Amino acid sequence: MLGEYLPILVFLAVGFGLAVVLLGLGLLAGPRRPDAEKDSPFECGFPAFEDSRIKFDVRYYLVAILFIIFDLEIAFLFPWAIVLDSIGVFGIVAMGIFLTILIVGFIYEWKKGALEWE
Amino acid sequence: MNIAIALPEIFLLSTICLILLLGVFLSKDCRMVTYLLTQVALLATALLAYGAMDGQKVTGLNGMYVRDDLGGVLKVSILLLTFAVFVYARKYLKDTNTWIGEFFFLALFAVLGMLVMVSANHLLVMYLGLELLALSMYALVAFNRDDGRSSEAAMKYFVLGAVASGLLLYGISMLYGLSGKLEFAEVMVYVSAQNVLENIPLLFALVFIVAGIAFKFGAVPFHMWVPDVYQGAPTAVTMFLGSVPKLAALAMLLRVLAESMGAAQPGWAQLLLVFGLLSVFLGNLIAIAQFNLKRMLAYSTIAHMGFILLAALTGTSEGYSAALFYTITYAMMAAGGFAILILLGREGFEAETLDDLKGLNERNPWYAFLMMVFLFSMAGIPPTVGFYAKLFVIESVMQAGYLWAAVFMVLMSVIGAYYYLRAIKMMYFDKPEQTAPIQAELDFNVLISLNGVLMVLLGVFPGTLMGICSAAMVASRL
Amino acid sequence: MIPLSHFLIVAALLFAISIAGMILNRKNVLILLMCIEMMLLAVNLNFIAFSHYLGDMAGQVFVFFILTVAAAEAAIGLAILVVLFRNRRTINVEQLDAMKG
Amino acid sequence: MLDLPILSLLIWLPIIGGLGVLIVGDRSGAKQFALGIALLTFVISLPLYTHFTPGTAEMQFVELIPWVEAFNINYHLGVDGISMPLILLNTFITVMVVVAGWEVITYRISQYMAAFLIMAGIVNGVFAALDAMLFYILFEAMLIPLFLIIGIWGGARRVYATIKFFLYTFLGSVFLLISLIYLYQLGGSFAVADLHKLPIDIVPQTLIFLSFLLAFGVKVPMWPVHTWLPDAHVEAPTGGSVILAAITLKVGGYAFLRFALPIVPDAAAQLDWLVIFMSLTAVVYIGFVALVQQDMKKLVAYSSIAHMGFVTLGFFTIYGIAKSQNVEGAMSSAILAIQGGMVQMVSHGFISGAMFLCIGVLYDRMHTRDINAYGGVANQMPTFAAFYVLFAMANTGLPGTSGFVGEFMVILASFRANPWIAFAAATTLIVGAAYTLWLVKRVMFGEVKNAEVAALQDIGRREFWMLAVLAGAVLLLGLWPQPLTDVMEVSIENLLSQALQSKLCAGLAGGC
Amino acid sequence: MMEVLANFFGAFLPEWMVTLLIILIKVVAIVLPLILLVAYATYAERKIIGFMQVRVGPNRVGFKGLLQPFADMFKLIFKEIVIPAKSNRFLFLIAPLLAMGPAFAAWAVIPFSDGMVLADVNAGLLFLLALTSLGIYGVIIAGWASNSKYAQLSAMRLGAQMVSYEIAMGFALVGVLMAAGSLNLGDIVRAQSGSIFSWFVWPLFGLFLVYFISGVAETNRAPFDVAEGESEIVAGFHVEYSGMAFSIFFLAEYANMWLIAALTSLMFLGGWLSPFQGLTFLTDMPVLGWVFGDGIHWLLLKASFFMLLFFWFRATFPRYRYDQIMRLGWKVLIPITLVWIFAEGLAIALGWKPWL
Repeated sequence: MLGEYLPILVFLAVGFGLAVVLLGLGLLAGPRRPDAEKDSPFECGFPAFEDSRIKFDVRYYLVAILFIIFDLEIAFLFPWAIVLDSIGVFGIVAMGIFLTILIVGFIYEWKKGALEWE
Repeated sequence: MNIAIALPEIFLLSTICLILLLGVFLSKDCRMVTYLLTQVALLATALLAYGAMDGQKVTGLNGMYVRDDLGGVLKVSILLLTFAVFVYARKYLKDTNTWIGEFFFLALFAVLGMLVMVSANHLLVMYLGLELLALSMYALVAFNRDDGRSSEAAMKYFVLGAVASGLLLYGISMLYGLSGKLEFAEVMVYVSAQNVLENIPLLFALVFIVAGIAFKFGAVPFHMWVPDVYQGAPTAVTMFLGSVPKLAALAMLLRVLAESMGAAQPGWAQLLLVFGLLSVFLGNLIAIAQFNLKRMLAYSTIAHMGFILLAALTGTSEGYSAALFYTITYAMMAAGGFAILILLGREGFEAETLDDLKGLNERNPWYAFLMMVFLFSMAGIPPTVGFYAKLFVIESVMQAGYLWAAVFMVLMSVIGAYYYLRAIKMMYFDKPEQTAPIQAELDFNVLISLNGVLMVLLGVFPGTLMGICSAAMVASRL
Repeated sequence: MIPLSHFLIVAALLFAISIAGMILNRKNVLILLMCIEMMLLAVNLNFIAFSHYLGDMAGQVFVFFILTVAAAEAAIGLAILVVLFRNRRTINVEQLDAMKG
Repeated sequence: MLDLPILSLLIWLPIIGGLGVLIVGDRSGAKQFALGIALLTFVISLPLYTHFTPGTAEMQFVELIPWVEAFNINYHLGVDGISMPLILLNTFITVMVVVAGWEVITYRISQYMAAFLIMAGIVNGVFAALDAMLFYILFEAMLIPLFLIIGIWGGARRVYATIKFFLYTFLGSVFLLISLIYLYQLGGSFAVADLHKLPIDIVPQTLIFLSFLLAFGVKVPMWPVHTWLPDAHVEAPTGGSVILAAITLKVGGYAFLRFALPIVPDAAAQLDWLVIFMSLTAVVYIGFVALVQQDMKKLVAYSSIAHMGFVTLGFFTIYGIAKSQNVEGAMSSAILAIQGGMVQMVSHGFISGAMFLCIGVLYDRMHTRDINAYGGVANQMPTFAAFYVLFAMANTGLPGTSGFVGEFMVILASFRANPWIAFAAATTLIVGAAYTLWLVKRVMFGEVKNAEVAALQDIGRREFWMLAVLAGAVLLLGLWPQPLTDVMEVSIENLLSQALQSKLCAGLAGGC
Repeated sequence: MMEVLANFFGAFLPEWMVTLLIILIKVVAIVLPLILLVAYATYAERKIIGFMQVRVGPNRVGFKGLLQPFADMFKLIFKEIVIPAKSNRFLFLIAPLLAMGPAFAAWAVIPFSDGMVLADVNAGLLFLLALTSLGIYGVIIAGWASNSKYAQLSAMRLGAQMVSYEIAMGFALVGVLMAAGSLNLGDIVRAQSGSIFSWFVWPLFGLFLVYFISGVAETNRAPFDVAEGESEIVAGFHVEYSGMAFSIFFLAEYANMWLIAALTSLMFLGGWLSPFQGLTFLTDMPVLGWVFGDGIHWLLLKASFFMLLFFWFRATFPRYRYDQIMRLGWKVLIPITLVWIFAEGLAIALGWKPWL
């Protein structure tokens, strides 16, 4: 069974390998002339005002958390969807309850403004 | 598939969802509505849980859930205590201008987690209940977003709590690997067939599980979080944290250790003995050095948890009911004690040091009396119920043959009496540093008075509660 | 076929490393959070290995739930971290010592 | 027999009355109310004596209600000849104390009165309890009001004193708790009567005896665990000192009779030398310590310790007597010893109470207890001086006062056991006379020491009657102790029959 | 054919090497056409958008500019790879690999035709979901390693955007799964066989839209390309990248586009299935029957159609504002999918599954 995954491994290796080869090619073939101006971070023609490690809006973090939660709900939905045929109405009702709770949470965060980006 | 056995939990969850939605759709002025609804929900759930107590032990939901009298007693206690804690907390939240619905939602979810723990009949369900409780608790401790101590406490609590559940899980995974089962009854079948003291892998698993449980109790050497969390968390949260979850922790201990691994008692009893004695010793000793009342109560909690562990280690029905009795009464007195602390605060001022207690008798003799009752009860002085709790525990410990442990425990409670006395001294013998009047609303006053009087009443008539505890153990075949 | 003990040893090593990481790390709270995740993953490995060798699905279901809880835990942990940083301007473990006694 | 549950009334009337006083609060009428309760309690306690049947060792006025069934704890009350006088003493002294605080206490008067009333109820319960756990609970509960009395209304170092007092006694009593639980596990009952019959091996007996010794010894207090007493006395308000000296010390002595001797007689017999040594040390050494005190209260406190030494001496000489004499003579001598101890307890209740009240009278006027601050008081307060001298004499054991009777009986009995013990005990008469008379001389007689003394007013009506009643009691008991000793006789015989019989397993027909 | 190869190599190589070699050959057989497709996608894009904007597009290199992609490639190879001074060198160079690896490896489980799949794994869809999520690492690491605030800002935005749309995408997939009952992509396609009306696009039309829109957003294409918004944050997370390093991101992006296009075709439009399925008079024709019948060409066609949509969107729609993007993801797409799943569950509960 696990043997099916060997090609995937190989493919992954090839994918990365290809990228490495291409990158290596670029590094070998391209010129390399470092220069203080060129190597400084991109700015619109003047020295940077501030450190590039700027602080981020906490909402990015919020999105990340919401993503984790929802993604996991999806992870629960996947196996459920596969065996839908064999678990019958009970399974559907159970998942309905599960999703209802999820939706309650969703409404809550919506109303609380977690999804606003204004 | 017997869904009805989870009726209180289902009802509570539905109400929480309802309150959650109401909370966001109603305007800010209507927060009283959600508060009242919360309280009604708690009482109704308690009623449901009470109604489900019929002396039977019924399992359901594919053997994952159990309904028995032990669960019923614990659930009713949890719900009623939470009711009281919410009444107390309301004043705090108003005083500190932090009254937003989240406190109640989070606490309700914690309660739900506790109920699940209480009724779990399967290690997975136990774990989920535990985490629901713990996650809500982490958030509650960090509730005061602008307070550095609050967030620091939450961080410590979180890290150590996560480690504890990691330990617990590792133990559970080993147990699963050994027995191939997760349901308590089936684990029991496996464990009963083993000689625990010679089955090294089982002992190994046991150590991890006991460590995880001991952490939830805050027993030494897993007590590091207790003082910081008690001190750093907002007082209302400390009150909640310091009272109600102890019942859930006991439920976990009883279900996991006593019920499913009762046959391994010689194994875990030794661990509990060490943890319990260390807790009683260090908790009482370090509490003496504290000047922050919350911190002092934290160490005293550690000591009290030591008592509970020692009661539970006996492995006898009597010991378990002693532990149950102790936990219920301790949760009551702890809630009362912290409520007085909340009472001392006012808008813009939080009472938390021993000095804030000074002259309480002059400011308000009744509150001083109540606080004295709580403190004496914690110290275990008759005629308060704390005495019977200790008596019950010591009796069962001696019955189990740990005479020297009993002697040690009573010696330590003498040390414990010292710092409680110091607090009483502050209230009665010192001049007040603050003269602001102490005010509370009627519901607060009624409940705190009831709480205090109950401490004495139960101390004078402990028979009923003891009977309930013993009967619960019998009904749950512990 | 890889014997069960190999998985258990790896899991135990992971677990031990995460504990050690937690004890040795005195600088960054984030590392603590990572250690916690690793700890749970070690447990998951245990469960999956047992589940596979016992031929019992319960272990894998358990892993599912552990993962979920771990995610929720990470969410809350990070939230607390954000609040902590906002209040303290540091996430250095050694500087989290406001409370003593 | 009256049908009323007198003992319950004696316990609950003052307690509920005390709570009532609390509710009345610091308004006018609180004092009167408290006094009313105290008097009523005293009156209710009188039938205990008048309706007492002296000819039997059975418990009387018995009340038995199941209480905590899980532990087989009962609300079991009853009195015999040993406990009945002590209850009377308590109700009587409580009236005195309430009167003593009448004008003196200005701060939180209702709480003060309530504390004393509640205390009285609890102490009545302690004396009446026939269930060991009930006894223990009340024994501990006693600490709470006393803790507050000393702590709130006490002197400068009251906090230190009261915490020390609390912890000492608490430490002692937790061992009692352990022992009681152990006994419960042996016999399955907390009833005192059952415990008396329980056969126990020598090793547990010894351990139990030691824990009893610690618990009750602290209470009595015996040397060397007496150190809390001077502190507590000095810092306590007058009423507190009176209660401490007159009542709570008696609890310790009473508990020896009720628990230590009958429950673990073999251990007691084996270790009687220890108790006797401690008692003698208290009598002799503490007497010398009293001699050098500058503080009047401290002096009286030390003298209390010395006098309580007599009590324990009396109780524990019975084994020496039993060993040294034939059975017939031993019995009567042993009865004498215990009777002596009991009389000494009652008399000390009166005398020390009176002494502290006297000191209180002076302190209220001068606000100092330093002996050096006084001198020639008799010139200004002749009536008071008369009382003072009388009580001082009683304290030294002057024949004709109650102090003489108890000491004499104990010395007489102990002479039968061992003349040297009697001799050592008798020295106290000399030492006691020395420190008391010296005290009287320095305070009362001589020139008027200073302006403050010169300005002293003699005692008022309230104080006069208070002291007069006590003086009457002291003289009555001294001249006619018969009524007291008679009621005890049979109970003490019964007690001795248990205390002198081995309870070792081997000694019993059925074994353990 | 493979047996022949296996026999040939088996003569002088150990068995595991043979297996490996055969896999390698298959992989190369997928990768090479893929690269070509990617290369010509860029060409096509320029041509098509040029056409839409009434320009000619590239037309110099080769016939009608057909060799343009190769010219670009060579140019990029010989460009300098600037590594900013304060950047984290290791992460800076690793990031493009992390972007490209998953974009290519995902193809391992794509069935090009019945049985024509490299790895016929049961959890194919899960694997895809995992790999598409991995792409975000490349973005975030690139943004962070560059040590440039524009890059970092863009990386954060893109990260948030990608995870947001991934949820909608996941829910849409759940709908597909409920209908197909399998995680295996081949099975999903086979579940749609019958006729053109058996394709999931009909009953799951809402999910189909959500999925494709999310796909567009996932690949960071117009109109969801604020992360590269030239007017605000210059060139996005890869502003500091140049030369080959940049072109790897570029390659990954187009490979991902192809992937989304192929997946949409597989899951909603029946993959390799012919739209004329069931019309036996067409499929039974001698030579044309091969054309009208099922086969890889249908997949290619369908995927190309979606590629066209990608280009078309770019030419047509103005760029969304960032808050609009997030709102669309969270407040429109996710509720739609949730409702759809509820409805679908209801339908299944009521026994309408055969119709699905």
